[in-house]
Amino acid sequence: MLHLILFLVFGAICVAGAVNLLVQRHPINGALSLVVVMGSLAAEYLLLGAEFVAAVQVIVYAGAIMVLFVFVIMLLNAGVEERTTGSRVALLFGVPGMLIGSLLIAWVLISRSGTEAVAVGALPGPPRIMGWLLFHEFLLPFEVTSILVLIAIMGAVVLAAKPPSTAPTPRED
Amino acid sequence: MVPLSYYLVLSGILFACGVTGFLIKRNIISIFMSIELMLNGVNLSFVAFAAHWHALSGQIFVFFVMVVAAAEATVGLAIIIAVYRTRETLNVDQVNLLKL
Amino acid sequence: MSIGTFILVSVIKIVIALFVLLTAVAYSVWLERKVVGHIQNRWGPTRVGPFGLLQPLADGVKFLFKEDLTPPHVYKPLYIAAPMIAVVFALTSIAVIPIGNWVKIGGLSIPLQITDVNISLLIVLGVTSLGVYGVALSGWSSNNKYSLLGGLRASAQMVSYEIALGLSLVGVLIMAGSFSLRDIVDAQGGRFLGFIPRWNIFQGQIVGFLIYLIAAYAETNRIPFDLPEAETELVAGYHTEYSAMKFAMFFMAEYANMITVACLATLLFLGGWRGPVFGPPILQALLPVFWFVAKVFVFMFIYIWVRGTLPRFRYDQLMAFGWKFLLPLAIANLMVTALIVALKS
Amino acid sequence: MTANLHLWLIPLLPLTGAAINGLLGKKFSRPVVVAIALFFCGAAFADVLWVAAQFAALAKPHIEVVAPWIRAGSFQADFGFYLDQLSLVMLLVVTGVGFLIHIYSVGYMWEEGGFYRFFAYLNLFMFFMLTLVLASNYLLMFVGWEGVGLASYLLIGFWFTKDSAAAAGKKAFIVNRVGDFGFLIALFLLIKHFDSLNFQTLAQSIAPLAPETAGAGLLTSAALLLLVGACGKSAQIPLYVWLPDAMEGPTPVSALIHAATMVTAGVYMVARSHVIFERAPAALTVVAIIGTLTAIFAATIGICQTDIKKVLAYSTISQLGYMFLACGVAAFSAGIFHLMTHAFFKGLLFLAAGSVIHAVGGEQDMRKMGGLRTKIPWTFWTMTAATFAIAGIPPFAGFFSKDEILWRAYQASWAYWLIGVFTAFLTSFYMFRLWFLTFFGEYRGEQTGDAQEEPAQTGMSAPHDHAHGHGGIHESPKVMLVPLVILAVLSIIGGWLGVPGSLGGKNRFDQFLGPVFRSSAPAINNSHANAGETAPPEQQTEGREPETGHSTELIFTGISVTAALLGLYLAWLLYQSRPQLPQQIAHVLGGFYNAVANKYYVDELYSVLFVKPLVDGSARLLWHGVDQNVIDAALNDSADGAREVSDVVRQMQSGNLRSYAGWIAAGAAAVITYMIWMGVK
Repeated sequence: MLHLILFLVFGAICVAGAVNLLVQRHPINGALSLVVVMGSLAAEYLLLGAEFVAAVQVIVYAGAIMVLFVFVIMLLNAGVEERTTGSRVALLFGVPGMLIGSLLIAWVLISRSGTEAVAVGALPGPPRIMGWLLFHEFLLPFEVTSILVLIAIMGAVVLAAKPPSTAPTPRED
Repeated sequence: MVPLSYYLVLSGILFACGVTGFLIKRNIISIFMSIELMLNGVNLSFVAFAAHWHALSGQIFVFFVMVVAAAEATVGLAIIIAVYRTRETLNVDQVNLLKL
Repeated sequence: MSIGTFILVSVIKIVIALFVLLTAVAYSVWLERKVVGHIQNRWGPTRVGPFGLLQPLADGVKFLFKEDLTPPHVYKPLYIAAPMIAVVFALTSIAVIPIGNWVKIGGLSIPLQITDVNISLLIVLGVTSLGVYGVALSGWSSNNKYSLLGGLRASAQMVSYEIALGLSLVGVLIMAGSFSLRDIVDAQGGRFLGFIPRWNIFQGQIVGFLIYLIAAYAETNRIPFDLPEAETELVAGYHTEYSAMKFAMFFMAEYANMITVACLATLLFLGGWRGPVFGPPILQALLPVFWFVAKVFVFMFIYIWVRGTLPRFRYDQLMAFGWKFLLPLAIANLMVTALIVALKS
Repeated sequence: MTANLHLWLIPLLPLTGAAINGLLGKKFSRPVVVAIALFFCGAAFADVLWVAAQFAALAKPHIEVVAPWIRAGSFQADFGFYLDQLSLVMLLVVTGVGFLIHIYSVGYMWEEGGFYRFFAYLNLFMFFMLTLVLASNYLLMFVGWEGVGLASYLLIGFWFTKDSAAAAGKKAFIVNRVGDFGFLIALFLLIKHFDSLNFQTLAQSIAPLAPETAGAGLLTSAALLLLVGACGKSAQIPLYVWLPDAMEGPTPVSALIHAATMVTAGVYMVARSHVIFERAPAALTVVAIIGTLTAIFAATIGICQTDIKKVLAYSTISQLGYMFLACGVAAFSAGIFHLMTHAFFKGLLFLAAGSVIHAVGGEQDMRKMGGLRTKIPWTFWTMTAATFAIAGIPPFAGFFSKDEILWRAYQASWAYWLIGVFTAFLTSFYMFRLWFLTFFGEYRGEQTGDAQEEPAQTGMSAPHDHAHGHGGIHESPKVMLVPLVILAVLSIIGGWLGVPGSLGGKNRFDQFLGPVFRSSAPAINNSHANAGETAPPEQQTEGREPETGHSTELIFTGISVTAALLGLYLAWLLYQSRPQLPQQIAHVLGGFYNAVANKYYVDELYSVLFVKPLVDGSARLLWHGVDQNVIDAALNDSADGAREVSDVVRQMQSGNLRSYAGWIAAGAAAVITYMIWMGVK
């Protein structure tokens, strides 16, 4: 019971944040609402017994990635987005398609899936076991992702580095 | 006790919100955040299934998703900065030179 | 214990913890002013009460009654929310920090800790990493170039140093094999060679400890890493536009963070509340707490000491130091530790 | 089969030389090029000699499979090398004569442009020729076969800036293709019926078969098709037309490829396929007839030619005719014998002719020569040896081989013999005509040989190869004379290998090659096929020869010698003592003379029969009809269609991110709908 209540509460917060992300016109509000979504998702993970995932969700997503977003928003001083009408396709095809798809899926989920419940903390994922899995069964993906991250770092450095010709970097001090 | 389908519906809603955001947002950064939203929705279903089938691999996959998301965020934001530096706009409707 | 008593106990503990923490914050401010004063050959606060002991109280009153003015052209919601975010996250992280062993009060044994989750360390890290939003948002929302720069610097610097910080902790985690702070402290029990306690700092984690210390200073925007609020460059950084209680919140957040970091360092590297325990039961119950507080005090003192003596980094120096020196060092430390542990087992 | 001779080394050496010279030669100085070419060619020769030394100890045939090549189902053709008496003889001839001609070329081509190119081609030719000779199956043989075709094409067109040379090269190539077509079909036949191209397996599977005396069967058709290929390569009727034109190439090339080695590949191939031919009497007859006709036909043409090289070319064709005649009467060893001797004296003749041309400064018209006897003695004497050899005057090499052939031909049918003898007479006539015209009488050419010159300088940027010392007629340099002398010696003594029994010899050559051919000869009245292997050669020879004894053979020998001497006398009469006679004769004969002088208008005939229809047909029907209206049209229309469609479709690529997202979403919706629908069903 408690579980259900908590689920509903955090789920509501989630959806609220997501919708807010849609309606907010200023990116920074969007970012914050996304942070809210992530926080409540972490709570959901806790409810599902995935404490470690929850923690990582908070640290990596909310604590690092979103900070990066906020940082960029501040850096570019992104203002309120103007409502240009660049693409009719998105509205004519995209939104209906999205609606149809999601409705269908929802219907299938409701109709097909039985009501077998997920217990609170049904599967405690102790970090020890996760680490074991990561370094045994999923070793290859793990290493590959590490390489991916390395590449991403280099790519970011290359991309964001100011071309010397356009603007000479001013001295910091 | 919460039925599995609830979690799935929730993740579906999040994903749909992400798609919608991608479709209706004009600001590149917002669009990017919508992508993150979709990823989160997927993650939720991953964890839910992991709890449902008592298989930890679902949670492992969440990690991989997160790592990929982090990489994507770094590169993507760098690209955004580069775009802004050259086009001086963040509106995707005005960044449309890549066409025939 | 029943759910009722659980809630009751929890509430009591929370109230106590909050009270203690806020007092500690207030008096660490006082301590700082005193120590820095003496370092600079001044007296520091002396007027209010003996040795100016009541100074914090007076400051609090002053903050409370000052006019809380909101400059025009600020983005109000965030402008108001930012300090709250900062202080809330700063205070939250104390919830999982154990300050002593279990104590028995009237039959039920209570951990000296608001709640004991087995990933408490991660929670602390997460919460503190969320703390950056307060700084960043305040800097951005107050629509002021100095504040914006401060906010940018804060967020960049915190994200950068968080990595080194986390990596420096992994060594300890490997040795303890758990995320629970309590387990980590338990893992540091006993002593070798008869007299040297098995604290991680003595178990080869000295490098990790130093990395942690430096990164922690950067995380809390303290000198020598206080770029976000560098008076000489940005008037007061991200909280330039803030006054009265909001400003006080930032202040509290900063010092609360300092305390949290100090507690963490104590728990992770200095064996937490471990120390010579003797005497009657009541003393045996209180001594660990005393040891803990003593160690934390030492850390606070070092904080202030450093602030009083070190100059400020340049921003590029800061970044270069964090990415090009601290991070590789942390990785190396992690590798060595892992290797040793692997060879031992 | 125990001993490993590393036969693959033999072809590989020249290939290496060709590769080095061909790829890097441009940078090299001429001495370096020469060194490389000669070294690798000589190394091949040395290797062959070594192999020959080992040969006696070998089990025959000696087969070495180097690497698998094609293995499809039960069919398999490998990079295998097949060494027996036959291929050994060929090896010795090819590498030996080839090496000598390499040396000769150094002097002859020294002033040419594209020096390195020439030697690269020459080495390449050696490689392919040796592959052809050594191949252990028809497929690899075919590779060599085509390869020599290519090499000859390249070398004929060596002065490719000269139209006639290029045209000649193309002609040779195309005419050869006709022959190869037959060859290929023969191979397909063999694969289909015997599922193998290996000489050994084929021999084993064919040997038991009875000769197809009544009616033409599989073997006959295969044999005939092989014969077509052989005709193409060895310039037999009707495919001989390319060889005279091939004289556009440098003289050493004519000597090596179009006299000594390549053109004899056809004979070799027929001999190699003797198992098949022996069981197809009809095909054998055809071979014999073709050989005979070609022999006399070419000989008659040769009489009227004035270009020294053309004369030699036609004599080559007619000599090849002799070889085919030999094969046709199942006297393969005789054919190979003549092949060898012919390689000697004909190679020598060409080289000497080249030396003559060299001497008179590029003049090729015999009417402008004469009286060179004293001026270039070395060339004269060597040429003399060769001439006597080809004329079949004892004891020169040609005599023995030709006599052997004639004798065996007589045993088959007196007609062959008659024509053969007459051809022998013609041969000696036109050869001595050449001899007299060139070396005796007065010198009829201008002092400066600029009239119509060796194609060297025309078109080629390089200085004319005989530009040096045009003051007068001069002997060729040593490097050219040495091969002449060696070959002269060979063409004198070369025949003594096969002195027939009638002259008190025991025809060692025939015995040597015996095992190859006799082993599989179908025994009379269908007794089991390979009795020959056990029985000693002599007895076998007796068994195969009819009871006509040595006396008759001697008589015939006498006759053929007489014919040769008659030709000599006639030539002396017409071109030495009474030089004005030929014109009168030409007048008397009139039209016939013209026909002969114009090579019976065969080229014209072919161009009317085949070339024109082909060209017109391909131009009208294939080019304008099929190519332009069908293929090109289809391509263009499809391309236009694609462009129009994409013009419409590319509107989707608006460059707007959100539009793309919209498409993606729509597509995803479609996929989901489909999946769910399928799931529901």
